[in-house]
Amino acid sequence: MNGPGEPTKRTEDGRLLRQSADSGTVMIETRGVSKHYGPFVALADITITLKAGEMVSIVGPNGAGKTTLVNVLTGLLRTTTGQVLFKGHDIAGIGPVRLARLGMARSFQLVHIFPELTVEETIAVAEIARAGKAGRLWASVRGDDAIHARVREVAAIFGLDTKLDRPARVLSQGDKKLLDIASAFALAPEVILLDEPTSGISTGDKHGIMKTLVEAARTANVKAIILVEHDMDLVAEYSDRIIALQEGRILADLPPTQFFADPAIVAAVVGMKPVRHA
Amino acid sequence: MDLGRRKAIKTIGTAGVVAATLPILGFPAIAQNRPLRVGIIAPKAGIAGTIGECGLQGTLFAVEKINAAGGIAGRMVELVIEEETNPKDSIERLRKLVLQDKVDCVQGIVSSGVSLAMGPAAEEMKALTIYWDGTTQDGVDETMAKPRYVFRSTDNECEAVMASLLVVKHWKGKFKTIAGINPDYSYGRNNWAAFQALLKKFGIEFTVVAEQWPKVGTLDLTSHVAALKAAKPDMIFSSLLFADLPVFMRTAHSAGLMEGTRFAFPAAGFQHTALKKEFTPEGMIFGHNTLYFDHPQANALQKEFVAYYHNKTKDYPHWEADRAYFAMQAYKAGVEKAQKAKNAWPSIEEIAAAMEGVKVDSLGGPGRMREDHIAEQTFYQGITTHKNKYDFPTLGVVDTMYSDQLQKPPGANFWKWIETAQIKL
Amino acid sequence: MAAFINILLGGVFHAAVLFLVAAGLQIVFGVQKIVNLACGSFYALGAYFGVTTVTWALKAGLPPFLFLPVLIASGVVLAVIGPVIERLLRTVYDRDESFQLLLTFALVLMFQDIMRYFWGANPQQLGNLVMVYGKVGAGGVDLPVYNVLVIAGSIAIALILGGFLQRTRYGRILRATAENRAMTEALGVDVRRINVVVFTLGTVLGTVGGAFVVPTSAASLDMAVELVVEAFAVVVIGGLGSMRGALAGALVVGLMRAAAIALYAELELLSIYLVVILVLILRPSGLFGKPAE
Amino acid sequence: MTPRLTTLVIVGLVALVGSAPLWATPYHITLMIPAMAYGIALLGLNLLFGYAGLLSFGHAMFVGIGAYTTAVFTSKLGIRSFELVLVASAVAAALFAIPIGLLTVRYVRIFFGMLTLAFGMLFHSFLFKFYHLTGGDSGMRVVRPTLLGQDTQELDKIAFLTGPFFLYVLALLVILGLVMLRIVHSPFGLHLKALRENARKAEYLGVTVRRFRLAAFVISAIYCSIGGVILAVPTGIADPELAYWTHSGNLIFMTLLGGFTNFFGPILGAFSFILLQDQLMSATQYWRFFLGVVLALIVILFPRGLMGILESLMARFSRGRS
Repeated sequence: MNGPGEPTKRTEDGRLLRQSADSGTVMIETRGVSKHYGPFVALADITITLKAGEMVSIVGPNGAGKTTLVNVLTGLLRTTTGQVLFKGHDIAGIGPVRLARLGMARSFQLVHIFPELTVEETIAVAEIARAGKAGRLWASVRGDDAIHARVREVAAIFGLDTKLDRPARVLSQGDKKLLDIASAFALAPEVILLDEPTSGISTGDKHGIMKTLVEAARTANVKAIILVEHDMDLVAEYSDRIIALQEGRILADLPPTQFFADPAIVAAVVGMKPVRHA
Repeated sequence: MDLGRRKAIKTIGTAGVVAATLPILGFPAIAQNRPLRVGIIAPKAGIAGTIGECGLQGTLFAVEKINAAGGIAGRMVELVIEEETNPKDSIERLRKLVLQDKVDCVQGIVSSGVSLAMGPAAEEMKALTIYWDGTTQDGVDETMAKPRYVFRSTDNECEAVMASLLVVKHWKGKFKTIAGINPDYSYGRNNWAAFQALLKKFGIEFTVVAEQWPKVGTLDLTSHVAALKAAKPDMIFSSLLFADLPVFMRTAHSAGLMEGTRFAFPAAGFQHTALKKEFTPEGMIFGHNTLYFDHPQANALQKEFVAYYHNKTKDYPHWEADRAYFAMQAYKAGVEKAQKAKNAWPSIEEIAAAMEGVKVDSLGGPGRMREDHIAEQTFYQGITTHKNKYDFPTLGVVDTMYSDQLQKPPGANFWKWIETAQIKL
Repeated sequence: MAAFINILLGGVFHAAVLFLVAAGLQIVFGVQKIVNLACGSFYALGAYFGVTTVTWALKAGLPPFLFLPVLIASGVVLAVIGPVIERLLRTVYDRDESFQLLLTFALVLMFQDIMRYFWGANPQQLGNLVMVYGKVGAGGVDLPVYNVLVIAGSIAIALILGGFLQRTRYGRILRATAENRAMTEALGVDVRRINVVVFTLGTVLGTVGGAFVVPTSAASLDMAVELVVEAFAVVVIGGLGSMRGALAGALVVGLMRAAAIALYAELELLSIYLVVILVLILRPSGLFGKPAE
Repeated sequence: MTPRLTTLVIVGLVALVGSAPLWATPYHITLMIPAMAYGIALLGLNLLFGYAGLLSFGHAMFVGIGAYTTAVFTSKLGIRSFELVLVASAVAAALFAIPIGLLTVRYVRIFFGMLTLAFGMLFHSFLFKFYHLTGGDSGMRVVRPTLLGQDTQELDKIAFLTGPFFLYVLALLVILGLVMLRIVHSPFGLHLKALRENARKAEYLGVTVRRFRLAAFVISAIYCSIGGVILAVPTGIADPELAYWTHSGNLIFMTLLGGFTNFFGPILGAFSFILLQDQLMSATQYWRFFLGVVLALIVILFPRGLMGILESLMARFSRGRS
């Protein structure tokens, strides 16, 4: 793990994620997606792509449609029009479980943990699902060394390996957040969607968490990451591309340098909700 | 809750042992040195709680009289009282009485469901058990073929038979259409079926225009009454017997169901004091079963009991008290007969054998325990009148029948017996 | 025709009774999110206490036609148990709702014996007092005035409650609390007080309902456990927490039952549960409830 | 408590109960039969409540199914083999539980409770109404079964109950307890706990929430029906009261009394409840009131039940030592 404060080292080609043979192939694609709630248009004509090897941020003021987009991208919501494809499968409304099986995981803005489960058990839940062992009524979790090994491995990446037998509810806020994310990583997803992974975390720790995340993604061979974030510093630091939403439409879809070079866009995104700069 | 209340609950709670109160004098040499323990299982709560409480008064009266006269074959009687609830828990209480309290005899039981379950359990435990009530012919044949230890109350619904006979006797030719409103359980079903079978037997042409089956304890019968009224029956037969009976009667009265309709209510005696004159008509056939508290020719025993009961409860007793008294006296007669024959304290088997055929003068009149362990008792029904000193109707005409006219003989099938029996009206 | 109207009126009357049992359940669930299994016990308590009070008042010389106000007053007096029980429930507000449900189940057990302790096992009733107000009707339709009063009373209570919740400031606060407790608390509303008020209101609806209906019926020991199941059916059909739902649910159950009794009496009870299950499958939030989850 | 110590304590307790015929009165031995029957039923119920987080107010239905299956087999079909009855009741329970579960596990919390209550009451009214099929309120007779093919007619009922039947039921409790222990420690069991704690999160981690709730529902139904089979034998009858909603309430009461957060809590709860009810019924006619008081105290003061009290006592003890 890198120490807090220093930026994450990018790979030689300037990318955040490790590049592999299939880098550049399309992982997620939306085609003209819109979502209406009665007369209210939450999303209109969203067409975006996420390629392997990319880390893309979705930004926008509150009410811009970020949550709806996240729910569409994670297969929770059906679209009103348009398609959402993940690795070529239409995933609109398929639900979280099948999404996880297809290879996409997510973390949550508000910490989602299993309060009474230990760190070890929490990560094991994902590992069991990943390994397809969930239907085993007659096996023992405790006696399964493969599960243990994987759980320790994942926990170690997030620095949780010393807290394996602690119930999640007693963890610090930062550790809870990490556990939430760690369990998503334990699914060994190809794509992971991180919904404000640093919300509720003190500014000083935010970079630490992001670094851990990118590090973990590299270790776990995550092919692409979607980051939903408010903090523009983090967005600037941890994106290959930034997609800005405004009133349910795409305002911009640009690399960070170009994004921040356009004061109008920055004002539109930042101006509506002041962002604390570190 | 303050201490005073807690104490009150403890004293009022009749559970536990009601000890013999009288000084023990001149024990016969053969008496054992401990009192005779009689376990009582009777409902206290729920819909049948009121029935159990009345029965218990009959038992207490019997025990007070027995103990005052020196006990049963010289041994005082003490009671251990348990609550009858559902079949499972009631059988557990039976086991407790037999195995833990080591009672000499168990009496009680009101519900037919519990009685059916308890019969085999008591037989298998060799527990001398005398039912107050609660048996119907359903299932009796297979579960209790030849009981050795269990003694049952009258075994088919004698009151339904008697009410049907009275309907024939008093109203033959006066009705064509009939309707029934009976509680939705085996008792109600059997009553209604027996009534129709008897009408057929006596060649009465009738049409059933409505049948209602309210769940026991239904307290809003407006729709049922409306449906009955719509069917315009000449006569209504009903074996309602719990809190729903006064509710029915009041609703029927206010809906004008009574005008032009005759009522035959074989089991109304359970609620006799709750059926007020204002809404209970004269001229209905009303069953008091084995105890009619206001019988003009009542014996001294009944008069004494009615006074005893009224003094304790400010109410007038119904037949469950008689059943309970009968059970206790039948036991006493059996023990004393067996004891006399053996001239030593008899075994349970000897007592049970001795009880077969014993005759007992119960509160309501003479009774007998048949050889097949089924009681014979005297039944009272009649036609209601308002000419009395009470706020509820009593019987103007009292019909009295002994149960040999009303229940099937040993081993017979009830429905076959109805077809073939020589019944005098 | 007269027969049909009689049966219909029977159904409406039963609906009115059920609404009175269910109304308290609804308001408590609506605001406090507690399913009160003891609502039937409050109703039974109101019935018993009403019989005792009126009997005593009549003995003390009350003219019979004045019994109704005394009866209602006796139900209102029982409001005193509301805050006491609310105090008990307060201990589990922050727990899982199963605990709240179980605590009210404990109350059901206790109330059964409390009532038996005071009133014994004999059912209690008010003789024919119900007919003091006479009856109305023509052409074969007969209806005691008191039944009309019960139906009118239910409608009045529904309207007053509805008006109170919709039109008054306090009612709006209650609804706001139902929507978002934390938010109302943040706005400076004393939620503790609201809990006491709402639970007491729910209790009084039950006790007054029980007292109000008892002249047409009787108070008996098992009514509490029997009624709560019917009340459940009503609120599930109408939608948990909704007053309009309670009214609609009561009407559905009342009329269903009347129809079953008139057409095929064997289906009386079964039909109610079948409707409940049907509603839960097709429209799980009930006719007027908000969707759950 | 270390796992080894736990194992020792459990083995000790099983041996203690198993040797009851040597030291307990026949009455107390017969009391232990319903306690063990409820213990089995509650192990199942607690898989649903304690592990999957679903509070059912209708599981008395499955106890009823077990009892009625026993009645149908032993008295109507004349099949008295207890093992066959157990299998049949498990099958019957599953046949009922699958469609009911499919409909009910879509809901959680209070809605699940109400829906299961409605199904329970539907079943109760079916038992009550379909008089010709079920015997209505009188119920159906249960004839003494044969155990492992052995007919025990030469024993009287108490000897049968306190002898072979008692040991048989204890063995069943141990076996079904071990099976359940295995289940809760399986990957499946862990997923149940996860979906109880946070169903949304669990789904995103690939937990098939509804399917596993259904599985837990069916397993719990099977355990409850086996409990019902055992209850029916000493009673000698299957009656509709077994399926009434207050019986479901009692099942939850017992679970809570023992402590639903501990695997062994429900078994302790079943034994304590039976003992408590027996003592209260003997002591006062107002036993329902005091049962209510006990339940209220448990809910308010000791939500983790007797096991919770034991655990904190033990924690205090070991802290005191170290």
